[in-house]
Amino acid sequence: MQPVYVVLIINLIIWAGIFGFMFNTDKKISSLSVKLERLNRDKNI
Amino acid sequence: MQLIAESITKYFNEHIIFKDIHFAAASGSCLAVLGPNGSGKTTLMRIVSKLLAPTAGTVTFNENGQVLTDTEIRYRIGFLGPYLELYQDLTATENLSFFAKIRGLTDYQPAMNRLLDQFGLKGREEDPVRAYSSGMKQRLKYVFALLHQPDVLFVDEPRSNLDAEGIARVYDLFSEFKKERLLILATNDSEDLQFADERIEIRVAG
Amino acid sequence: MESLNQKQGLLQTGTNAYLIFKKDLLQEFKTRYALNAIFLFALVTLFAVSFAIGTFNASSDILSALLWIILFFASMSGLSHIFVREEEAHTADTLKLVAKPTEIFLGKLIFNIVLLFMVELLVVPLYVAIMNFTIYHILLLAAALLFGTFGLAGGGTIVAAIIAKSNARGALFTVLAFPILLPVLVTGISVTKNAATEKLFSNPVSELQSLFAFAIVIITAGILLFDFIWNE
Amino acid sequence: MVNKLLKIGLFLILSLVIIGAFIYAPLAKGLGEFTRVLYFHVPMAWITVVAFFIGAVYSILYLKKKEHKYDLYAETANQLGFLFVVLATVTGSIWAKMSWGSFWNWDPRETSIFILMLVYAAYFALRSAVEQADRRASLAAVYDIIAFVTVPFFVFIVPRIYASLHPDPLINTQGKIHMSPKMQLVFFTSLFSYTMVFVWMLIMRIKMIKLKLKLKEMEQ
Repeated sequence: MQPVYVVLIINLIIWAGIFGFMFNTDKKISSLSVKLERLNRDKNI
Repeated sequence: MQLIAESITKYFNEHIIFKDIHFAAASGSCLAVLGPNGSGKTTLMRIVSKLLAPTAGTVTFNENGQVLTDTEIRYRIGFLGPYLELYQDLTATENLSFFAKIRGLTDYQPAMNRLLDQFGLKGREEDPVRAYSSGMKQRLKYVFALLHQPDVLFVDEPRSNLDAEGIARVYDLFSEFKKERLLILATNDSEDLQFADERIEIRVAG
Repeated sequence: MESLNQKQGLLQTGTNAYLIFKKDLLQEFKTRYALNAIFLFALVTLFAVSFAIGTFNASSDILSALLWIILFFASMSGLSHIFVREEEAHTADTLKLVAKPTEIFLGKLIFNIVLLFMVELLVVPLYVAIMNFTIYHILLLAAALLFGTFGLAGGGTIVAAIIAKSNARGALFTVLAFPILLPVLVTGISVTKNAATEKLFSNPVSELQSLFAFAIVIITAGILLFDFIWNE
Repeated sequence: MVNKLLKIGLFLILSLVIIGAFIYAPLAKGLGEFTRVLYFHVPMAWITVVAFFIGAVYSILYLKKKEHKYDLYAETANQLGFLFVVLATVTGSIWAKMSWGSFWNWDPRETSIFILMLVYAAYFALRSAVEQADRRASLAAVYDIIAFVTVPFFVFIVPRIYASLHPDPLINTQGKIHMSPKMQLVFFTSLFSYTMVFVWMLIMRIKMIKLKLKLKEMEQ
């Protein structure tokens, strides 16, 4: 295999990894904020 | 000399030890810290004597309206407690003269001899601390805490390891000390409370 | 008046640091924990190396690297003792009650420097003799050892203070200290190589300068940061 | 909404960088196919430095203010820095294999980056060895700062003692850039977009930490 393709594949993996990371963090953040909102509402009632 | 503690709070991780402790005390009195085992008496003593930083709150020492600096405080308080050990490999005199010199005392020999005599350690002062019995170690800690003639004396568990004679000596000392200076005790023993003018009870905060 | 106070403060810091150093020295002479640890480590590795390599086979490159590796790991085995001892014997609070953090750090630093000098004074001549290591520029080697010791002791002391407050004392010390002290090791080896060559192959002044600068930086950082560790 | 647009924009620009690096940009003279690694390796190395710098700044802030959140920020910046140092090592190692013949040969640059990884591995080891949160925070912050003042020594000293095969770093002493305009375009786009990716990652992590701290506060 040409070394260039190795580089390309690694880059694609990094690229996919970055977006996987971001979506994951995004999901966690939204679930946390939902939880926080619920707690806030409970406290106000 | 006046001691003021304001809203002292201490956490270990998320675990709360105590919250919002207030008190004030002045020379010529004795303050007793009470509480069950594990309630944080020792932690409070360490915070008030500036050995440990509180999570929130302040401790100040005043004299004639002037706030003392940490260095000044260091020279003017004596402390003894089960977790403040002396150097086991060194002899009693070596220990005491090291602490005396570092506190800037020059003519400490007479006072040292008098205190060693008072606590019945005369004749054993050249033995390494390692060779002492636990009661003798406690007596030596009293000598260490009193050598520089402090204005404030903190005592955590005053009676630990002492025999009846030792306790009598310590009680003599306490009644003498609290006449003009400030004595702070942390104890569970009802007998020790005869000296207390004021009490702080630590309840485990929920 | 202000400056007088400052001067007195500085003098007192020096005196108290010296007192703490003297206390540690006294303690060390009664137990010899740190000295034995470093010294035996150095001797054992020295003999192991000499036995494995033989006396005439090694080039000066390898010999200078081995010398520093022996010194480095020997000091790793003993430098942490100074703070761990206070913490384990519960004397740290007693010391905190009577002395300022800077005084304590300086006292311990002086002790570690003296400890390393004592070890070097014995190990280096022995190494040179046993391994047939020809040194052409003794002063250069001495300067490298001098500045290198300051760097090693400075980094070792502050890392020792850190690990004494952690839960895993023994294992962590080398892990934390090794990457920080590697500049000393690498530069020290390079200067020693230079000292073992008849004609200097590069100008050693800049390397000695960087050893010196490293020592200054790490000791300053140690003094500034020690408060935060000690008062924790 | 803006958030979503930014996300899509970043996604597109990163895809463009990959396409640009492999199709659009010409090859540098004498270096051959593997110049393409350059567009990824240099941004990773750059982000590593930025991340560890931010980590050190947060460590200093922690020691000054003693607020728990700064410790967590420092930790997260160092974690990201560690991620990127690994990526920089991998991409650099590929370059080394293609131009010098082996994946690892203790070139000064390789040694420096290896030490950098060791230092921050030690940082995480220290964190895991202290249970009490405020003590862990102070010790880790102190170690982080010490590491940050000593590592530069290594990076500057070692290449002076051992000759390096590594090309001049981008910000070299002469201030010259040896690249054709097309290469420069791809290169700087890549540098910019990866930096943005890092900034975004950091912002998201910090947001998450803030939320977690707030939740904990509410529960108490």
